[in-house]
Amino acid sequence: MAWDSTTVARFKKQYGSGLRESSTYLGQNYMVVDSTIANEVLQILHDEEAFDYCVDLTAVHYPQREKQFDLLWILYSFERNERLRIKTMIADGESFPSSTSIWATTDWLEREVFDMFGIKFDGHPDLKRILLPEDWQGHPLRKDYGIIQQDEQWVKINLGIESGQ
Amino acid sequence: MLDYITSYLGMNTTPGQAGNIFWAVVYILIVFGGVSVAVMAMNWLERKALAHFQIRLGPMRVGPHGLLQPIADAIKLMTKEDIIPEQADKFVFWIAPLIILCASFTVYIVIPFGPTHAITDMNIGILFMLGVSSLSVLGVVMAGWSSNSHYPLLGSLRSSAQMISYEIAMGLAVLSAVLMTSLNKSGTGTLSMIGIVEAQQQQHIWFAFKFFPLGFVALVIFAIAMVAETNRAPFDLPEAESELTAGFHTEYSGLRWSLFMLGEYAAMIAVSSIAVTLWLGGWMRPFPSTLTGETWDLVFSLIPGFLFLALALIAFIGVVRMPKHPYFRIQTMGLAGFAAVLGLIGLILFVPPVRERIQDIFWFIAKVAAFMYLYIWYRATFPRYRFDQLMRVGWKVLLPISIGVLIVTAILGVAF
Amino acid sequence: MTDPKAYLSHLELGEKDETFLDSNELIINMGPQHPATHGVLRVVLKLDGEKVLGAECVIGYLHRGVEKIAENRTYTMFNPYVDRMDYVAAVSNGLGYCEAVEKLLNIEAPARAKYIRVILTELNRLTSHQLWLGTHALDIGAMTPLFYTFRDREEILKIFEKYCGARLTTHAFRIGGCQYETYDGFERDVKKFIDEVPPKIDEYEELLTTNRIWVERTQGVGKISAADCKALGVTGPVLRASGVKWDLRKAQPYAAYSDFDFEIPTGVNGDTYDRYLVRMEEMRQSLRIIRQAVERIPEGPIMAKVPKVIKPPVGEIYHSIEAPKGELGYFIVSDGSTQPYRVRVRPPSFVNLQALDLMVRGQLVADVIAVIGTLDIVLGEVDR
Amino acid sequence: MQPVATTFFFYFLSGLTLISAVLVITRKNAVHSALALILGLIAQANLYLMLYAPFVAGVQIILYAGGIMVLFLFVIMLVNLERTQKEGQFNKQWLVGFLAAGALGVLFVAVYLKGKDLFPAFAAAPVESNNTQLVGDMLYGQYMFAFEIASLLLLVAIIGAVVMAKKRI
Repeated sequence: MAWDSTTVARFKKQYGSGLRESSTYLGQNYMVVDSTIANEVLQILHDEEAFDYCVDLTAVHYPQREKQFDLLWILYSFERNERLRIKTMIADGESFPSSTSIWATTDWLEREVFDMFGIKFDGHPDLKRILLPEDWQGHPLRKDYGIIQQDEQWVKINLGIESGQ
Repeated sequence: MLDYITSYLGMNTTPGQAGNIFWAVVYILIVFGGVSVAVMAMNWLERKALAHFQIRLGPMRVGPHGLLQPIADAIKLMTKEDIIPEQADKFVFWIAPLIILCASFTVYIVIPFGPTHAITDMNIGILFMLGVSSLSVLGVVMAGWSSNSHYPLLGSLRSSAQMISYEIAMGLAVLSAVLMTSLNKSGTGTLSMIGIVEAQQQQHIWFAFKFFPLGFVALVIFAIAMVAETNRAPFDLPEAESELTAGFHTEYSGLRWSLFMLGEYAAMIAVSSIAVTLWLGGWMRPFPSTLTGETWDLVFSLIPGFLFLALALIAFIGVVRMPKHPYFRIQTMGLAGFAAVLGLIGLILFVPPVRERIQDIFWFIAKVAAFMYLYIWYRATFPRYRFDQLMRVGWKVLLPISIGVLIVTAILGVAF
Repeated sequence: MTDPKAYLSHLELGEKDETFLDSNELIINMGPQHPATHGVLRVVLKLDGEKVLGAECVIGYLHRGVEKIAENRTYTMFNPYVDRMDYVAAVSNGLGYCEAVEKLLNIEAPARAKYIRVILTELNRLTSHQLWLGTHALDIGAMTPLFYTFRDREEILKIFEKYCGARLTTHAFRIGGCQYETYDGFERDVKKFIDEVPPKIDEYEELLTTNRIWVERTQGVGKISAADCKALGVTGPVLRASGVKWDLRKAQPYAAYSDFDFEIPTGVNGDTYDRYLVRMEEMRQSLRIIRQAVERIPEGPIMAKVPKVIKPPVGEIYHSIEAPKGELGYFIVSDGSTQPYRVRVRPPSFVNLQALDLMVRGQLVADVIAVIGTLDIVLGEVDR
Repeated sequence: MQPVATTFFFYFLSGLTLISAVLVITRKNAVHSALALILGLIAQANLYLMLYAPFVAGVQIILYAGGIMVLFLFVIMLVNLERTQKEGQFNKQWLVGFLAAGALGVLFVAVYLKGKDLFPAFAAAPVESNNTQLVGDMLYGQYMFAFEIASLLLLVAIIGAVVMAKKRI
């Protein structure tokens, strides 16, 4: 279902086709924007549209697509009591400008996305793995990473066992 | 030889002053053994009382109501592996608990349990006590440093700063009590522990109530400082469990660790004894000057016996209420035996010669026990101070007040 | 608002250990085995004496790959897994997940099920806060409240056990409603509990609220402003203690919360003491909600019509609830199959923990303990 | 108090003092040196006790062993010990030191020989029980001025230390 509001109109005017889609699904609004302008959109949403709370940042992996990753920001505005999802698509190996300077909370969230999907964020102050050990191989939430797959070598060296399974 | 052994008995002084080595050794053994037993009892009592504060039962398994728990703990600790960290300074690591133990036990040499019930009476008694107990800081510092680990080091830094700071307020509070001794018109003041109690006897007042509220304020300052001195809650920062795991004794285990505990509890009893001696009339019974006369003397001298009989009664009620199951037979018998022993002690305490000799010791111990109960009570009630707050209380609150108390006491002493 | 960059600390962990005695700065490793880190949290502290220059959390010791597991289980099979995240508030986790899937399926649980959910979730909020209070007080050195809170928490766990057979990881709700009807005497038990517990909460407060040491240890410690909270995404009681009157139960009501009358307690200073007061008041408000819910619980079915095989249409959903620790969100992507394509959990503890560094800067080591306690983190949820 | 085995204790304590004094300068580990110094100080305190000066003994223990040495240890613990362990223990001026020590020794012997008559062969032991009172009387009577000057000096030292330690007052 298409979604229209002053916010959407504003972006449409500013970026034209850069704003790919703006819809409502099950009562939740989201916008799909081009990866080139996504960071600017986020900045404007924070500075001018009062989306002062970044609830979550995450990614979804679609291995069949050319641009494999959906990057998603879930935003909330205390003032307007409104939620908004911003979605952008990036290809494997492509990096994305970090939004830590917009919402400090994305520091760890970006680290987690990097940890789980291997998406790099430019300008992140300290991009390293957060949940997995630092020298772990592979990014587990990618679809090509099997559920019982693990970094055999790491397990052998650090845990002294043949396999963690 | 026999003459030498018995020569002390007729004397009206302590074995140390009489120069009678035999009786001095006997007294030392009695006192040190007694303190060790008291530490074990305190251990049990603390766990039990704390448990009841916290709606738990506490130790219940080893012996009736966990009475044998301290013994089981002691055996466990003695048979445990004694670990010395590889990177530790072995010699210092080894000697640190001994220093703490020695410091806290040596203090007992001058504690007067009664007019003649002390190992010796020193002219500088109170000075000696403060001096020797201040040596235990060394043990703490050495333990923390020699462990070669971060948490113990931080713990020992904290505790040395803390103990030195509170020693000052403590010393000033003690001084004000010492000043009070010299205010009797009859003579000069004294530092001797027995002399201090005797001064209270002569002046017919416990120093806690002298120049009210001056003496009481000094007692409160001392009571706060002594908790800090012995590293107990709410001043237990050096061994703050949630911050420094166990502070300066983190790396210790087994027997060595138990020596720390022994030293700590012995020091608690020692400082409580100082407080009792200085402010609460030492071995004197309550109301020695208002409730006078032979009847009252008799009444108060019978209290120890009745107390033990009451304890025996409580233990006996416990026996009756024990579950009637074969599994509990040994426990029931043990508790009954305990009740019988308590009752027997109570009966012995009624015998006039024993009664006369023992009641000083009884009153002294009863007062010390009140302080020990306070220790447990604090631990159940208070959160822990933060280090800067602790220092602030020590330097900015206790120290000025104690200086003020000292000065006012001196002025009043000259005026009256 | 200050520059968000200022929050980001990155200590150089590679510094040589042998130099620490020489310099004033010393790096200390708190955890992962430490009595006050509430699990396996490792905090690397940079200290100047006892003053904290910075803190960095090293997490992941409890990482179990919950999100990966979700992609390989059906919607129903994944339901019990969420209980294992925030294991002290398992019911809330289950509520969030079930509601998210229901939303994705575009169905709604029946009214009675919603009321049961509210009662159990609020009881769960009480257990979570009680556990928090006990351990927090223990960290600060007060032993006794722990036992008092555990005594009363036990009563709630008994209700849980009677209701669904489990005490901690309850798996109380199913997609579409509840599996079990309330047991006989459920309402009586709950009523008895809510009648008995207010004096006990007073008892906790008696031990702490006016205790001078407690006040000194908590007032002005771990201060965080409302602006910083928003920038760092901190939610829950921590946000409310900073003066933001925001609670998802009011802001975007879910389950049956719009039916009940309750207040959102807020603090003023955003320090540890205010967070303590806010949580204490929240306990009372929870009791208020439970009382209303028990009195007004409607009759009727407890399960909506849910297909045997749950196959939500293609789409995405984000649903969040006010868990005891803050906003707990589930982002679920469905590809139309029986298994979710992606489940993302937005854990409140994880995001709140990020504020630790800001909150402990310039404070003392002892305050780090207090702040970790006041953030009320559960490592199972941080690491997932 | 009757003295017991006085001679034995005198030699024992003197020996202990000397040995610990030697240990203080020969130990490479500064903490061990400090501990040896504490031992020496305690032995000295006991020597004071044997001289019927219990007050001085008590003050020696409280101030030196319990107070000052703890602060010493405090500081030593915070410095890097590993470096000092690698450094040479004695510097090259041992000849000068030896000469100075010899000269001092000669001076002592000379004083002992020359001034033997100045000291009474046997001093009447002061009454032990009021030793402390006598010290107090003397400090606040005869030596009042010196005593107050000393305390003033210490006050100056404290203020100096505060000024030096605190960058901003």
